[in-house]
Amino acid sequence: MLHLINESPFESNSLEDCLRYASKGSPILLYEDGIYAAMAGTRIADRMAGVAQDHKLYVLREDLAMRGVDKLIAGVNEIDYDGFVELVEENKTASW
Amino acid sequence: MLHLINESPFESNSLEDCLRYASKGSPILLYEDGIYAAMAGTRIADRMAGVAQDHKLYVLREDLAMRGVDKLIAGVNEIDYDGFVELVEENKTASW
Amino acid sequence: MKFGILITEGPYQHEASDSAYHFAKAALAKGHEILRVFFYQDGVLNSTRLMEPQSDDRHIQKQWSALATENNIDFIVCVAAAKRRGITDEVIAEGFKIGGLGMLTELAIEADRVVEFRA
Amino acid sequence: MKFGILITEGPYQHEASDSAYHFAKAALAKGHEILRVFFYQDGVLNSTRLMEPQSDDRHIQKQWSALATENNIDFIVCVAAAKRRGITDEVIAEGFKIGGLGMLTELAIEADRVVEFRA
Amino acid sequence: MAKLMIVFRTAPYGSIYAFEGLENVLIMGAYDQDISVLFIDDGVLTIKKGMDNSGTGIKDFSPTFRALEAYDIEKIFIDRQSMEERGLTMEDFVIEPEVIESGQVEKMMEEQKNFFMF
Amino acid sequence: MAKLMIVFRTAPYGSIYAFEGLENVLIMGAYDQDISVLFIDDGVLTIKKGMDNSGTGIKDFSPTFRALEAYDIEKIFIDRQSMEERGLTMEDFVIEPEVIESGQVEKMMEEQKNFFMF
Repeated sequence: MLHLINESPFESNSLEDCLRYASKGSPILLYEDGIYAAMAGTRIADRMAGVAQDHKLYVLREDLAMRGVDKLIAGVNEIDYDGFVELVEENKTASW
Repeated sequence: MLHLINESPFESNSLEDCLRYASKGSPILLYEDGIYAAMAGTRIADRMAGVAQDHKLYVLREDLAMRGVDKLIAGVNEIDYDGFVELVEENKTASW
Repeated sequence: MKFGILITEGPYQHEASDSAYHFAKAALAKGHEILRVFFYQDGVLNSTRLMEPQSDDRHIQKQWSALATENNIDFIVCVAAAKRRGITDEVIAEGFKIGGLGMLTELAIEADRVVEFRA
Repeated sequence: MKFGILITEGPYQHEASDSAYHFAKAALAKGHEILRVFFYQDGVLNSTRLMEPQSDDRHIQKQWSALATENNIDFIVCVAAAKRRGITDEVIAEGFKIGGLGMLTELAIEADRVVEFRA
Repeated sequence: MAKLMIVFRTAPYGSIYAFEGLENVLIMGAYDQDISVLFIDDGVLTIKKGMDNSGTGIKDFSPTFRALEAYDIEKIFIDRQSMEERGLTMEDFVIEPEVIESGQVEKMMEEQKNFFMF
Repeated sequence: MAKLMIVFRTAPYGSIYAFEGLENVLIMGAYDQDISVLFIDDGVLTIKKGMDNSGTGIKDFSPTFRALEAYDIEKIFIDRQSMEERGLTMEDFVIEPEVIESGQVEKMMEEQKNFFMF
């Protein structure tokens, strides 16, 4: 199952809620304000590095670029809307 | 300064953000989904008992009643919209 | 005291418009003057006369219109926010007026207190 | 595959409508069929022809209308949500139709995937 | 019959999500499908007993939740941890969902033809 | 002259708050008042360098932030902890706000005639 996260991890608990239910290996796509969870050097960067090991962690390039975020934690995969569609082809999706 | 919190503490960090800036003694009013922070027995109840000691903690009765919440942590003051207006008379307000 | 109210969320989707309405009524009942209610961002959606909720539900626009006309309060709907969301003179209800964002600055200058109701 | 899209947030206030639009375009470009886009809650506000953003900004309703008509996609605006928010036949733009909530259930039954875009 | 599910995950009244989730359960029930309902996170707060909306004018939907069985909606689940973190027990609710563990949530979603989160 | 302040506390683009906060700063500047601007929490993300909106069609407001000084808006502050928790330093921003500590935030708000949070 593909988990979609679109809120800032500094303001919303939706990513943490999702992680409580997502099984190991389930892909997670960060988009809109959700992309800040993949930013390097933040107070949650260590936590997110662990998440990137347990899950396939994706981040939407268009939303990264719009927010000027270029330094990411290790293990994150940048995709565009084409890649978003491919993830949805392969998985049912949950929008948190 | 009166701090207004209207989001669930289980989903939003706005209460924690506010607490980082609010000086000791500043009143905090929980309303709308913010009232859940005053509910007894939750995983944040101990944290909130501490908040109720450092701040004048108010909760809007109409929003409590609508949500069926009746058991509150110690040290919380229930007020109605009249009381809300009185708090605003006495303080500038910040809506988090 | 001279109060101002700022609303940045739409009706029904979020409780903010309800809370603002109850607050405004309580403030008036205590003898305060409400200089202006400023409807901003999705808050502009409170002003459409085309709103038609289910018959057993509150009618948020009519509540506002009654409050504005009975108490002669200035209700301003931000013009840029309104245009973006399809709120025009064509659909605006009694008691609301479309105005510029400067009227929010003026409210901040003149009011003793401005209370924001937001998401 | 047969896709469905559900949008529960209004345009401009939140990025959800933009994301849904870009996703829909990418899905079509990859040869997928979009059975229906269902506009629900504040999402119904995407459909008003009275929307008039600043000239240098994207026009979200026109983007949608073009997508619907060019690709012959079923765009349904939830009737109860629409009435609550002042979206009626009077203001609805080309390419959108008002319909019942059952059409969302039908979409869930028929589509291989339904993707929600929300706040 | 398609397996469909509505997941409640937001608190009631502050936003319209919970209300619309319930509308969907009722509509889906009318389509004679295999419907499940799941309460997780703040969604567990939507079935709290004792709601009194007289002070706000916003419609109380507790009576509708109570009537779900009459609509033949019987597969109703609640996440144990979400309840416990909010200090709630089965006595606090207007209905009696079956308690599940968090580890079952994703699997339950996966089994559906489609599901919606409110 | 009234002391007025705009507080940015939400991330840009996901919602319209940051855009409208900036609109307000510009309008207030035209009224010849004593204007301050404060970035806290996710609001610090609104002045991040390197925004490229070509993939989304949503207006980039970085150029407007860069122009604030031209509008005689000079009292611009940022909360140190909010920056640090997001791994950002002064080099990451399109403008150079004065860094303040969290303990000064409430006092700064208190000094205003009125302020708005976006």
